[in-house]
Amino acid sequence: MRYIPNSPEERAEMLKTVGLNSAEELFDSIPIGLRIREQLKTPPAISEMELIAGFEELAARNTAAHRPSFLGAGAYSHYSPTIVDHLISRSEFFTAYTPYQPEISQGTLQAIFEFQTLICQLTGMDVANASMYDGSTALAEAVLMAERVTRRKKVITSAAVHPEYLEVADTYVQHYGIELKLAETDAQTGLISAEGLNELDEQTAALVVQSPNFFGCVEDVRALAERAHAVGALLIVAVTESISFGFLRSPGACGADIVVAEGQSFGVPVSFGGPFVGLFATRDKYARQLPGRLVGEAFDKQGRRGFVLTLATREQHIRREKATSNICTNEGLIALAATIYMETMGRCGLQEVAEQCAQKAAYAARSIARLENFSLPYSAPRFNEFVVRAPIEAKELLSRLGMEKNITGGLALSRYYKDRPNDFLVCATETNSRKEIDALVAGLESIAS
Amino acid sequence: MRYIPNSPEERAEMLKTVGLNSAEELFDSIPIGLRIREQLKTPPAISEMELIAGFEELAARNTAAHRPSFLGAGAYSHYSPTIVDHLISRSEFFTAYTPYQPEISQGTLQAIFEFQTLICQLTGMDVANASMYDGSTALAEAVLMAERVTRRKKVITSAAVHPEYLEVADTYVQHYGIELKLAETDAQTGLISAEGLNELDEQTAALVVQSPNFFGCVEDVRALAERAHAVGALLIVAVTESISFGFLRSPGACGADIVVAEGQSFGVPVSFGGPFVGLFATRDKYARQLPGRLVGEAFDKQGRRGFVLTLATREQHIRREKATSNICTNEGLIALAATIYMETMGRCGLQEVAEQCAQKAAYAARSIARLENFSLPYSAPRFNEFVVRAPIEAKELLSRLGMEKNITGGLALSRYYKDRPNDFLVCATETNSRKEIDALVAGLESIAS
Amino acid sequence: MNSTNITKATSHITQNESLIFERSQTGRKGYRLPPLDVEETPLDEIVPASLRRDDDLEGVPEVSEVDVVRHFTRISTWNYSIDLGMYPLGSCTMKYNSRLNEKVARIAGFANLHPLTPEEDAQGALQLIYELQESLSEITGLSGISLQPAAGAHGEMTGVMIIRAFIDARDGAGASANRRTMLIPDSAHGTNPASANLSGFTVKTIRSTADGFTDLDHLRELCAHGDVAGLMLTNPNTLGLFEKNIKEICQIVHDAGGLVYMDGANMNALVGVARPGDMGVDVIHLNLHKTFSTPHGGGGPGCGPCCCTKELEPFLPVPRVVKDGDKFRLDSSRPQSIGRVKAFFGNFGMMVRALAYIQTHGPDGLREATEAAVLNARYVAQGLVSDYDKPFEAQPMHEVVFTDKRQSRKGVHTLDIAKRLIDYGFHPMTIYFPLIVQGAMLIEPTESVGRAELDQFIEAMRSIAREALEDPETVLNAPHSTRIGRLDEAAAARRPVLRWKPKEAASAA
Amino acid sequence: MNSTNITKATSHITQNESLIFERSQTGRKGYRLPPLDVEETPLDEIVPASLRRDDDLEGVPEVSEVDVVRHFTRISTWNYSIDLGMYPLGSCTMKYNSRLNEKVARIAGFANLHPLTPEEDAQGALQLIYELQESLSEITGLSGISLQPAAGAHGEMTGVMIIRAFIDARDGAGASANRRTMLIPDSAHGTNPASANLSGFTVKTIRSTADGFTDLDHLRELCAHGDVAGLMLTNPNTLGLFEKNIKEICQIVHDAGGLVYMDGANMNALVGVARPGDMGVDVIHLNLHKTFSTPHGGGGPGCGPCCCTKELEPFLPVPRVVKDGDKFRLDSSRPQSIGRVKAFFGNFGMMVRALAYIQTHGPDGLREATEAAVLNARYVAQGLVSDYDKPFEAQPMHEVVFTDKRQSRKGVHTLDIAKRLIDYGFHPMTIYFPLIVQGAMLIEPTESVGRAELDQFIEAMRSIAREALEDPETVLNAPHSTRIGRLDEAAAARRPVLRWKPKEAASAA
Ligand SMILES: Cc1ncc(COP(=O)(O)O)c(C=O)c1O
Ligand SMILES: Cc1ncc(COP(=O)(O)O)c(C=O)c1O
Repeated sequence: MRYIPNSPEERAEMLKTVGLNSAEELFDSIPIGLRIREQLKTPPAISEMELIAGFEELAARNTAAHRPSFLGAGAYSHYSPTIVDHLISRSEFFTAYTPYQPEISQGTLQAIFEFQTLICQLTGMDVANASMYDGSTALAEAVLMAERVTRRKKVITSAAVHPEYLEVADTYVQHYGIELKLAETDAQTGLISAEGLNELDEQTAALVVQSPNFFGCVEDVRALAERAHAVGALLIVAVTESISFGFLRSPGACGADIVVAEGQSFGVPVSFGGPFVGLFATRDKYARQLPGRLVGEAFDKQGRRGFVLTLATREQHIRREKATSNICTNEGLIALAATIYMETMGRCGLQEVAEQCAQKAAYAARSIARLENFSLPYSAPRFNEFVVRAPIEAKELLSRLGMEKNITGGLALSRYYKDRPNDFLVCATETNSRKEIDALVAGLESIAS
Repeated sequence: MRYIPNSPEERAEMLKTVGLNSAEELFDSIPIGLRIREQLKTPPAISEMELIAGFEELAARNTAAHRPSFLGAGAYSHYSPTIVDHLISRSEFFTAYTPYQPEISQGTLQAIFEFQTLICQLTGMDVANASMYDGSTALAEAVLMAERVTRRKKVITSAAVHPEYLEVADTYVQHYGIELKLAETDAQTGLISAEGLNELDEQTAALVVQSPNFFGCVEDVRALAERAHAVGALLIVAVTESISFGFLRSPGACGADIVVAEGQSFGVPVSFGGPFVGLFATRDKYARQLPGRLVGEAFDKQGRRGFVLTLATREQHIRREKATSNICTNEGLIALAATIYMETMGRCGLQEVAEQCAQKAAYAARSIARLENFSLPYSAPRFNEFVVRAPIEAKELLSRLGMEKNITGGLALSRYYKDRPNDFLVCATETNSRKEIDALVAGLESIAS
Repeated sequence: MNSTNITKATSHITQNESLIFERSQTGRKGYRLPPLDVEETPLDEIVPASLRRDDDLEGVPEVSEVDVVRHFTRISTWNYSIDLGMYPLGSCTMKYNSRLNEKVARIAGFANLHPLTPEEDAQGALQLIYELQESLSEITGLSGISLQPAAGAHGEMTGVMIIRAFIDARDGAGASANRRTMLIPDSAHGTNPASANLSGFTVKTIRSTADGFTDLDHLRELCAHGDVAGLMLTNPNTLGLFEKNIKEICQIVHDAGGLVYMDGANMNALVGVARPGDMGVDVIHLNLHKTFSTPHGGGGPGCGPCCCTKELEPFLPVPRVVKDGDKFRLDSSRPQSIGRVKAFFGNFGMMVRALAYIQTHGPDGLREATEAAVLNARYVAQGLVSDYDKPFEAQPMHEVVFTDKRQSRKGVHTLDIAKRLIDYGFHPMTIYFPLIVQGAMLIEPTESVGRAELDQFIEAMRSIAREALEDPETVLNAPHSTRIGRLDEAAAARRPVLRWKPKEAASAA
Repeated sequence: MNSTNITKATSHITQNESLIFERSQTGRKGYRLPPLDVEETPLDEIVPASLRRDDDLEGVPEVSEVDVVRHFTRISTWNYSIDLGMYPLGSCTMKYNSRLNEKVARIAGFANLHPLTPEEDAQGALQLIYELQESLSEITGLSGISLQPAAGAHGEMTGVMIIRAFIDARDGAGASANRRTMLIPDSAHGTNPASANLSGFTVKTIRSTADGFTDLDHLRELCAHGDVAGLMLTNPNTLGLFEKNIKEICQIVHDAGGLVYMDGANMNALVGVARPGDMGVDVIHLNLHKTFSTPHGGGGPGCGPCCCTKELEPFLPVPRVVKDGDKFRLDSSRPQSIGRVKAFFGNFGMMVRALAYIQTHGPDGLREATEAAVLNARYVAQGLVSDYDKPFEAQPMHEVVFTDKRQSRKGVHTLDIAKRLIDYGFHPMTIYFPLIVQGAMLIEPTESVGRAELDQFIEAMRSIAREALEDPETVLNAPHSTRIGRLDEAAAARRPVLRWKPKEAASAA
């Protein structure tokens, strides 16, 4: 096996050195009865050439991967500068472990420190951790953290949070006696409804909203923060499209207590849903309640600056069952990719790309709204996603759009909401050319008529 | 411009620092009349996204790049392990200059030393240089070197040397009063003809042969060496398919005095003809007549081993017009790729891949020979290329094969030999599956009948 | 410090580099976007100013592409990595990460595939997931596989929740309410109790015996109260020892009405040799980022598949990838499922790599890797036993634990030995884990190290042992060869500085 | 040596690594091929044993893939590189090499395209070559372009041969035989005379004036004999000065019946600002691996396009890439051509990168780069003039030359200053070139360096100047921070060891 340095000859000699006659004897401590006799029935060994051919073939069967696409809903197609993938592929980053030995891990540690800083700057918060698995688990952990901070058990979550995020939160909190109450979405605005907010009371640990929400509508976060704080609840803001940070008022500036987000938009491929990177930020006063890893500044005897993993007493390897979370391995390399993306785009680029997304979506929305029998049900301001109401079943419409026009037109909301057969969610980014958008509009028109 | 660190603001400040008011003043030493007034008419600046799209489009118009191919004739499609491209892409190799400062260039220097060693091992020679531009220029330089060594002006070259190599040699030697005499190819064997060899005499500086020759035939190098040495001439052996070193007796073992080769087969893409890498090896006694760079072992005051560029007194930067060659920049990174390839394949792999090429070609030759009205004109043993004589014009036959069967079937010899309309050269490597070969054979049959 | 015994490393010049924020210069740009090709809409019509960002991203760096490339290239050189040499972190299985796997994971048909693509347009990805499930099922001997968990701890949480759901279903809400105890050995990794807690279990700790195994008597005793939902066991355990009584252990737990969860982080000792499913284990997680070589990336991403018995399958997270004839689809209608543990389908990119690993090795190669990994650990164990205290008699599997007992007499402790190892050119082993071994040094060479380097490692450790006797100061002040020395972690935790701030702001704070 | 002035670099641990041959172990394998899928032919039937290899590749290494990856990753860390920082090698234009260019050069449609593909199936590649020719023609102001030469020296040879062919055609064999003199300034790069010699010319050297320009009187004198075929001039010259009399120089040579060849290695000072074609130059070569940022790769590959006037076009190498309507084809039927200088079409992969560079910059960006490059050189010139001898008054263009005159009084020479610069974290400048300047230090920062690093460089040089006075020993023994010290190059040349040999063989030899 070409990945194993020691040749069979060398291994035979080493066996002798350790006093064994055969490789089988290495496993003497495993009861004979538990050792498998015959070979595993996994696929036979193949060469690089064959393997690449096989995977290319599989990939070719993902017919959607090569079409213009308007799918968003939690995973966004943005352009990633070439240097991002190049730099994360440096062996020194990519084949290193979690930086347990700071003297030979400063590269990773400094990068995480920069990541934490950038996330604070974008979210407008005081402190951010080294990453969570993704946005959905970050949200679930935020709810658990709110319970730790407030010692309250009731959590109001907007129904316009990504449905899969809600499912994950349900799974995480089910054994904590936390009840998640849904606040309905206003059918006219597409924002969290007034009735929903009336659920807020002195037992409420947190109000959870997503903005831009799942339907692409931008919530008035400041107003929501006031409502939550009025009853002593925390405001948790979830963001699935992190590019929006370059355009919308930061949750921190609006009074959010915890901000969680999906960082995939920062130069990470959609890659069928993962690996992504969860962003988690909060206020200084809650720093010691944070889940996950934190990197901090430190100095050596000669006063040289370096960085270390810190506040580890929150973590499982020390606190065990009393830890703030069970997370250990997180999404280091993806956080690094996001860091490189953010720094490459920089202060101007992060704003320009966000504005382009908003402009493309505005253009697309305007064009689709003009189509006969198509409408945009929601009135709230939007960033780069919006719901379209079609004259026919959206699932059918979109699959024909794919087959006949080779365009992935968006997400049929019936995937999550059985009662919304004709609605679909359209997302536009800087990667969607005007030509693509016009083709989408023409396609919708021709198929629906 | 994103590749220029200093912002316009910073550059304005720096201009002040150096006492200038405008960038234009930087060019005051250029007479006004010589400065261009208007902008260059080169293409407008575009973004990464646009650039990649544009190049993908161009590449797509190279329709042949994605077909099964049996083209060889000086450029060969072999499988290159993934690590080759990964390792040469390490910034430390790929953005370094020629190793003029050994203390901070040992990576490059050690790699070249290993390259020189491997080339010696494969060619069976004593000493090899750090690379030439390619096989063709290496051959030309070999002829010039033979003249330096022997002080004779007449050179006999086999007519079965790659035609483009012969053209390049012509260009290089034309002003040296060296006459290149062609030794005809035996129409029956495909090897250099007896008559041709009779040209050898006491005025002959060198006999130049290629083996396997342009027609794929393996010359009896030992016998040729004896003939050349008998008249005090050098034997120069050129090799276009370096994979053959893993299978055929090394030129060194056969008595060659200079071996030149094209190293592209060692893990380097065919890339429309370049960059490739020229290999150049000779006997110890001629070391100081070598063109190009040489790396040698050296030690520092504490006796630590390192490597340096050595025997520089042969080179242009010291010897100027008396140098053994004008070469300066060579093919460092490609030589590195070849080194990584040779070391990854190693002792067994270099032999196995060579044998597979020979086996595939033997199978293809056998199958084509069976076809009605097709024949193989040459009787000599072959490695992985052979000439086929078709019943119809080869150019026509091959272009139909391409269009109708999507196979590039080989090289119509009429490209170089107007008098051989029906002959074409077929090459098989380890990358040609049996399926491809069978499709080629079937295609030839159906089109020719 | 220049010990003549240091054969693996030498100091050399490396570049300094400040924080990117300190490099930033107004007006620098590292990007270029295509010009906007649609009519502009006035921003106020898109989103009112009151909801728009108004800080112009104050503080976010402004740098050129060249700045970014040099910044990260430079700081990268401050890291140790697998590609630079042996990385013997016990329990972490730092094996070779093939570049081939990286290449296939980047094939556009995978990288550009959106997770919400309709099934019929994503058949290749679904098939890949399905094939990986099949291989992992064969390797573990467990039929139910979910690739959704993003890491080991996530897989633990999933597995433990499955146990809970199963018991609830089996015993009914009422009865099951009294089964909320999860037994965990004192040697277990911290994620185990944390995951159990996350699933609402009370953790009870099982003692290990003096010779490093689960204490069966204590287990029986704890199982006697009828409140045991399950046991979380690592096998081989975190001491590198195979729990030879595993079958009996499972029996005891099963008899007590509990289920057995196996932490599969140490599967690198078992692949192709023995299967948890055959041992009586009910549910297990794997770390594809350990055993199956997906790169650890300085802290993830990972992938922690949860594998369980047929009996537990109904409780696996949704959606599941299933095969209908020759089509693949997502199955979400599984009423007993514990629910979703992550958006979409898990870390797909890691699955691509893991399948490439399995196909590259083949059955023989998988077993060969296991043999080589165990052999390397044995070789190291034998090489060090003369100089270091080996607290357990039993022969180790893929990793071996030593202690600083002998060296500490001279005041040299595990931390010092680890730091000194850096000067010898090695990444230190895992230290102070497992917690039950005082001054533990857990060494896992993996199969990816050749004999010559193992010998260098053994020689380095022996040399350090000599230094501990003859020249303890050198060891206590190590490392001596690095850009920075030991950092004051206590101070860092006392006044944590967790982000960069502009000078003024910083001093203001 | 730890000078507090060293702000850019610090020593850190790096891995040692032996020669791969010393790592080799019998039986190790780093590859796997698909099984042979055709019936085997007995080897003797393919090639008789007498012609087959019989040494089993004795001595070729046997290593695993992991060995190879660690081997090259480790030794790579011993190199300095552009991505690590400023690389001010005068005359070499070590600018940023964009990864974007690497990506497009690797597109399968380019990388897998065979050079002997029929024209109709390679239209994309031919178009790319054509478009690059057009851009280079616009940039140089010369209409005839051949991309065939593989490097600068190769382009020189091509250009000089074109001059010779032109003169032969113009004057006829007889007369032209008396025009075999090529004039070359004493400041020229060594490749110039070497290339002239390769084309059968006798080289006569032109003096430079005290202020660093071509000596017009000497030029006139040399032109008086009627034997001058041409002049090879570098502009800006190798002292970094623009030959302000270029038009007059060309006039003198033309009047004498000669042609003017310009070495374009220094085009980074002119792109977008001035064009050789407008100066009266007849033929020039470019270094795409300098001015157009194709990576130097530790010694190539390069690409040295030859650009000439309309008049000289007929003599360019064959084949040429031409456009017929909207099709592109190869034109080989050019009777006056000097012939072919390389197999196939030159280093195509470098052409892809260069065109990407041109399209990424656009006209403005190309000029901006030139301005930034010249400004950086000026900035350094100004920063160092107080501490180092600047032999020429004139303002430098993209590079500036200093000497060790002041330092040498203390016995500190250019080589020592260069070596000491390594300790400060910089790659040294070009030293002892041009030859006419005693103790020359030729500094070319390029546009790819930011002000902060330029300031560090200036500070480092000044600090070294101070050390030369106060502590010359430190400078004379530099570098102090590297894995190895200065190597004994004289000894290496005396008894050259140019390849590894197995121990026995080695000692035997
Ligand atoms: C024994 C053991 N269990 C569980 C884990 C947790 O796995 P992960 O870090 O992927 O969450 C680890 C990894 O550190 C481990 O070593
Ligand atoms: C002024 C000058 N001319 C010619 C050359 C030769 O170019 P190349 O090394 O590409 O052959 C160089 C490069 O070193 C140079 O600096």
